[in-house]
Amino acid sequence: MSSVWFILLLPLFGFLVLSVGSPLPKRAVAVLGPGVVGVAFTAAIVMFFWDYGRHGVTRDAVAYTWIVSGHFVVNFGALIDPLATVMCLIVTGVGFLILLYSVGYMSEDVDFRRFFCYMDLFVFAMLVLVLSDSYLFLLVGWAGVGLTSYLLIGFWYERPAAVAAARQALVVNVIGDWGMMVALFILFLHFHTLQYVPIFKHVPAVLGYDGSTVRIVTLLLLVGAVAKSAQLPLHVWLPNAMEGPTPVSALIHAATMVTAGVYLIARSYPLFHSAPFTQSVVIIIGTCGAFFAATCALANNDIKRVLAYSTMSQIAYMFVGVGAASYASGIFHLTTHAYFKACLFMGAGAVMHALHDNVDIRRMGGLKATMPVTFWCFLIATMAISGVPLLSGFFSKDEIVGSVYLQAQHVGWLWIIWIMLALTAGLTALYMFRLLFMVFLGQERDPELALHAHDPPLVMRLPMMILAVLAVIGGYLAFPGAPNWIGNWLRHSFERFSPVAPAEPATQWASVIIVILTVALGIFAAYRIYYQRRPAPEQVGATAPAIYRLFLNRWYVDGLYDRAVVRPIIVLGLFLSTVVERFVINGLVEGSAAALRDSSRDMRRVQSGYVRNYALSILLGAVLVVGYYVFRR
Amino acid sequence: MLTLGIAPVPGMANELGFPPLLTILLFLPATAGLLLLLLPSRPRPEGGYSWFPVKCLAQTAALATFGLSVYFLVEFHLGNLGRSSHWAIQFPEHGTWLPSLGISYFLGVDGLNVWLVPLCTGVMAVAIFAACLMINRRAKAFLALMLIAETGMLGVFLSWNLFLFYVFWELMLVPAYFLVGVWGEGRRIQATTKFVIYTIFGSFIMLVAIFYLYATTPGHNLDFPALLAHPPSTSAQTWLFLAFLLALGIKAALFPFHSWAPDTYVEAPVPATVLIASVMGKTATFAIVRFALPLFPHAANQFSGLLSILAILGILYGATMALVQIDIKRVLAYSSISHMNLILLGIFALNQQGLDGSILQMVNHGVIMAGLFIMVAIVYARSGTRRLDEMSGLAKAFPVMGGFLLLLFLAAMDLPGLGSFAGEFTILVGVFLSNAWFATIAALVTILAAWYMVRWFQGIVHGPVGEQAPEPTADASDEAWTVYEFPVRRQRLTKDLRWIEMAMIVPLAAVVIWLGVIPKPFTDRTAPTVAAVAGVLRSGAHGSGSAAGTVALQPKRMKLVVQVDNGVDSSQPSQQMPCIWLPNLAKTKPSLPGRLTKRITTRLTHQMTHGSCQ
Amino acid sequence: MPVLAIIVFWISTVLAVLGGIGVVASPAPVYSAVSLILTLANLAILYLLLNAQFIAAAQVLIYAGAVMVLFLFVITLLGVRDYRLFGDRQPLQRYGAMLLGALLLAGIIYFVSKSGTGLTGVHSSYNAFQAHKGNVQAFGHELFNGFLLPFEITPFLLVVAMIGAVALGKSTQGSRG
Amino acid sequence: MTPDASSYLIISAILFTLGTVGVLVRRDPLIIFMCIELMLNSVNLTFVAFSHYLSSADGLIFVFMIMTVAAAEVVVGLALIVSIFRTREDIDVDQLDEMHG
Repeated sequence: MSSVWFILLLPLFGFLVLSVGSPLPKRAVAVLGPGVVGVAFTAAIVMFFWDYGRHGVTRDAVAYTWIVSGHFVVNFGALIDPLATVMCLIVTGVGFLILLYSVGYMSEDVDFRRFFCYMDLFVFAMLVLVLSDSYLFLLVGWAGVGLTSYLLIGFWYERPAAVAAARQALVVNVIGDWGMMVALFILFLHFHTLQYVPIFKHVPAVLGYDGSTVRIVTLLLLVGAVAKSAQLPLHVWLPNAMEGPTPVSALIHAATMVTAGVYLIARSYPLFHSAPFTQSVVIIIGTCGAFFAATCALANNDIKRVLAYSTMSQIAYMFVGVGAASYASGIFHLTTHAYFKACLFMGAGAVMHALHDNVDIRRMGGLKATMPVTFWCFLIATMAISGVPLLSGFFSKDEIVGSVYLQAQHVGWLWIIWIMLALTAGLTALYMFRLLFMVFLGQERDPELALHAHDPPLVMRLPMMILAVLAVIGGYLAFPGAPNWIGNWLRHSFERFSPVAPAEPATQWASVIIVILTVALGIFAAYRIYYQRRPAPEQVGATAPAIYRLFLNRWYVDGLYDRAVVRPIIVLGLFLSTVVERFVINGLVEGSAAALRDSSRDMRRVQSGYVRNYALSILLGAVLVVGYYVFRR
Repeated sequence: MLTLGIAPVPGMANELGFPPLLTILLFLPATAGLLLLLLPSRPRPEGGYSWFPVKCLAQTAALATFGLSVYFLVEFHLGNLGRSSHWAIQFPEHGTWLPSLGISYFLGVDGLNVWLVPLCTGVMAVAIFAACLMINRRAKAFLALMLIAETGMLGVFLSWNLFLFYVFWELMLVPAYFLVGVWGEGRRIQATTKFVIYTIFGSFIMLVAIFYLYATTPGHNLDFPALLAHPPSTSAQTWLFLAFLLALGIKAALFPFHSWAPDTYVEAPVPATVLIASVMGKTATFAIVRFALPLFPHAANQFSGLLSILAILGILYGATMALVQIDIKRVLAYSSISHMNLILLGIFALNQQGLDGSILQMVNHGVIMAGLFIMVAIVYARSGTRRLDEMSGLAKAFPVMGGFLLLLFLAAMDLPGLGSFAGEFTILVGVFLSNAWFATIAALVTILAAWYMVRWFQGIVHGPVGEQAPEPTADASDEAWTVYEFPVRRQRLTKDLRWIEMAMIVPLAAVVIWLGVIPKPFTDRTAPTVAAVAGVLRSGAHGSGSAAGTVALQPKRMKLVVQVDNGVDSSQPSQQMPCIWLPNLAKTKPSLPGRLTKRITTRLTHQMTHGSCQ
Repeated sequence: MPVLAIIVFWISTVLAVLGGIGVVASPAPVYSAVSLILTLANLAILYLLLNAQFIAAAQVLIYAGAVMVLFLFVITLLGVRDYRLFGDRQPLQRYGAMLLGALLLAGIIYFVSKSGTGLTGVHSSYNAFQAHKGNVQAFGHELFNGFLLPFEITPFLLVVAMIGAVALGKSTQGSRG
Repeated sequence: MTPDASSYLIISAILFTLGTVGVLVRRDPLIIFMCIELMLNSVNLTFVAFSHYLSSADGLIFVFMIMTVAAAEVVVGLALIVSIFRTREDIDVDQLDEMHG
């Protein structure tokens, strides 16, 4: 059991040492920063094998009581089950690789120590999130990762764009926190606790007397999940978050933090399972988000933003997976996505490194020659995310689409969902291969820029290669027909509280074949357009200007939010401070003060300054007092 | 055995005990303040004065007071004394003052003030440290006033007699007036006049209510237990409660009576801002819980909805205002108003969680606001401006300062894991249990809080490292101005956070983190008393208005126990509640571990041997 | 009550009231002072009738002796000036004062006469006068037992007054150069 | 006619009213001052009378204190009058109107 605390406290220890250790040499930072996460990963592996033998053991360890106020009692504890273990492995494992990569990537930065300090804090917060045994500490970790995300997006705080993006990310995430908080209040009101296990045990009881409660709770939890995972309609912060250093994008905004929403839904599956309405909402949000993000990625010219939109799109797939009650497949896709998306970001980071932090893909091209390792890793990851058969993304995405296909047999409107998902799979292939072709193939568009392009050093190359390998073999965790052991194992998590746990769907060959066809079509289109024709940047939009502009401007959502939400609040604040505070609030006070002043101006005449006049008035008072006693009876 | 409230109890008279530690605690700062005035101020040969001895004495007194207050925290008797509902007054010190007017000198510690007293002394120790660093003009008078104000505030926290409370309530106002009016900035006279007129207006109405209570209480006793035993009629409660709430709400910056607060906070010198915003505001919220709620439970239940709505408006209003301010100090002022209204909202929830959270949040807010306002002065010393649009990218040159700013900013936006979250969450849980919509809407403030605080934080330390702000035009002809004072300063500091500045911030930061990581020791101490208050309020809700609070006491220095039948503890027969006596163990026991074991045994034996008090 | 005492009472009363009228109505301060002495002396006699021997003695010593001498001293110091009987600037003040004074007096007299013995309760009887032959001892006992602290404070009051007087005299001289 | 408590009270009332009216109508501060003494003495008479008829020495104590205060008051008051006379050469109270609002 103690290994959990070991895993949890190591990154915290790293954070604390790094935060106060300003005299530490750079080499020590480079060892300590990734080192603690590496050790934590080792401990997580030990924990995993320890548990794996005993199928799906669930352990709840309480560290201490956090607060007691009447019957509001919250403990800080860890819940170890297959789901938590998988998340723990991803966070520490991928985290370790990305931190290793950062050692090379950030080596030139003056704030080297601060970077690892924040990264360790992030890993700690993420571990709190996934290991917590109660919703309250889930929220603590939830806000903690939001904070570190904010800090790391704004890591280069001299850049106004980074500062603005960080602020946006923080505020949007806090909107999600609000939803979570209210959900927690309702949970406490009905369950008198915030621990997972008692809540999940009593879901049927509460359902028995109030069906809408669970629906409202899940919808509010969904607000949090949507904000954190950058799904519609709270997605705007994720593309802007690419202002942060690339390892941050890889770890936080691709592999781990943004998938916390999926984790939340999977973790709360007894609640979501009891709220079919919410599940439908999750599916619809996921499908729309997947399609929306794919279209945005199609038109974007910023290498990192394309990847950001693709992240959003892939997480949307996971949402559909968990929304369709196929929790294991959602988590499976989460796992494979962590591999190939982190690898893609690392590749993008290597490209940026080589091209002096240039991110505009219209100025790239032909990097395959100078950066072969990066190209091959990128290619593998691109194929994986596109769903090219036999790579990891194919299996995980196929499971999700297949489960929707399966359920569509019973629920009519899911056909629309399934069609859109299949279409989006094709779009994914299109935009990813567009990226690949424009960046690595063809000829150099800006030779001067690419003059010194070269593969990154070993410390960056190695993690990239490891992840590329994982992107290939990760899918065989659930090879169709094979034992599908990740699904089997996770099922221990997803069968505990709900007798109606979904059966893992058998492979839907019809669905698989259609998806493969659309993917092939997407790749072929990308090949035709971006490899063979290689249009000038201006020509791209010319074929369908309206749609292109719509995609390029992200469907005008950002501008809409700015005009409809942000500015009105600012204007309200200005109105309050200039009009209400000055004239109404102060006006009431100063008005009464003025009234007093005016009346006192008249009263002042009474004050003649002659003492004898005053004495006379005293006498008048005395006479009145005597008069009162005389006439009282 | 007598029940307080029928008549002054003979056994209670003049039981100050020896040494009267609470009295020493209470008057130590004021005595030191008056002593300060006797110290000679030595002129320096190069002009100005050497305030070193004065500052040493003031700081020593402040630290000694803090140390003494921690003693009460350590010695405070934990747990619920074997009962679910009781209201034990520990370390009571009772002396007659004007017995014919029902006025006694009655001090004591319970769960409500056990944390607020160390908050007051601790924050004041920091504020006085800040004053030593930041104030050189007439420093002696400044420090003396700070110390006298500290006694006033401690008196409010410790008083168990309504009149004594009122005396200290007014006592703390006078130094505040001078602190703002003499050492303040720019529009200090307007600000301080507004502050004083507002406060006095409210106070007088409260005084009328106190007179009424004196006149109507049997035995004309203004001691709290006596008043609790004889609640006023429900119709009288209405206006009495409103009279109290007007006075206390003004001081606590309840919307819409808050408009003195931003001006005063901004114009006051930073140590005085800390005093007013961090501690003085808490006296009001504390007094609502101590006096206004339990004495008028029926009215409290009657008005809780209305007052909650006002508080919610204040929360959102303050947050929206903070969003558009340019002056970094004014942003904090409005954020403080927003948070104070949240504390009030928790109080008006009238249940255990709301009250527990409010008290926790009072301490949090005091600590965080103290840290933030001191940071404003520290930032100002380096930026030379307080305008957000004139400063940028200070983190580059002052990373350590940026780090502390970050921590306090996170605390102010209620980041989970830091102290204010524990308080805020508990408050909102309480509010949710009493009215779900109130909590849902009030929770929206977290979004606004994150927004304005991140704007504040980024405006100061982030952004391009641009040119520094223009030199202020006001000249620094007076040698006594320090770099921290607005708007005149001698030169800009170019070093990162100095050790002496860190000495102020680090303790505050440590408290913020501690209360976030493990707030249980906090609520352990408040919960029993809060349960008693909540019990009174619950019984007040059920029409009768009679809380049936009784007090039992022992002639010698014993713990005073107020028994409250909250009608909830069904396991206990509610009619005949045996009284619990506890001797003041602090007096008889030499060492802490020994005391601990003996405390338990004594408690048990006393429980067994003493019978019913009714 | 002996007849003689009644006669003394009435004579003293009339003289005291006449003296009071003299204080108010005399054109010059010196006449007022002499009239006041008359009143004070007669009040001392009334005190004796009320069995308050110590107070009577103190009245003569302090008032008729010390205080009035001081008054006369100041009058001679400032010289004799001529003022009109009543202030002429504020006629309203004059008539208002007399009207209100009359009302006050009427009110009090009505009130007192209506209350009768109720004012002084059960002890309001002639016997009380006879009961104590002299109360100086009782007075001293009371003063030095129950009111020792106030009594000890009175010297401070006098000292402060003295210092005040000295300071006032000094500052005036200082200001005049 | 045998004097009783109310006779003394009425004498006291008469003297008090005389003093009051004197304070209000006279302009010479010395005379005003003497009128104040008259008022104090009338109150003293009341105290002594009550003390007698209630058989309590408390009233006498009060009188004693009032006398002490009156003595102190006279000292300070006369000093004030003298000093005002010196600075203003004129002690008509109707010209002392610095407190005019």
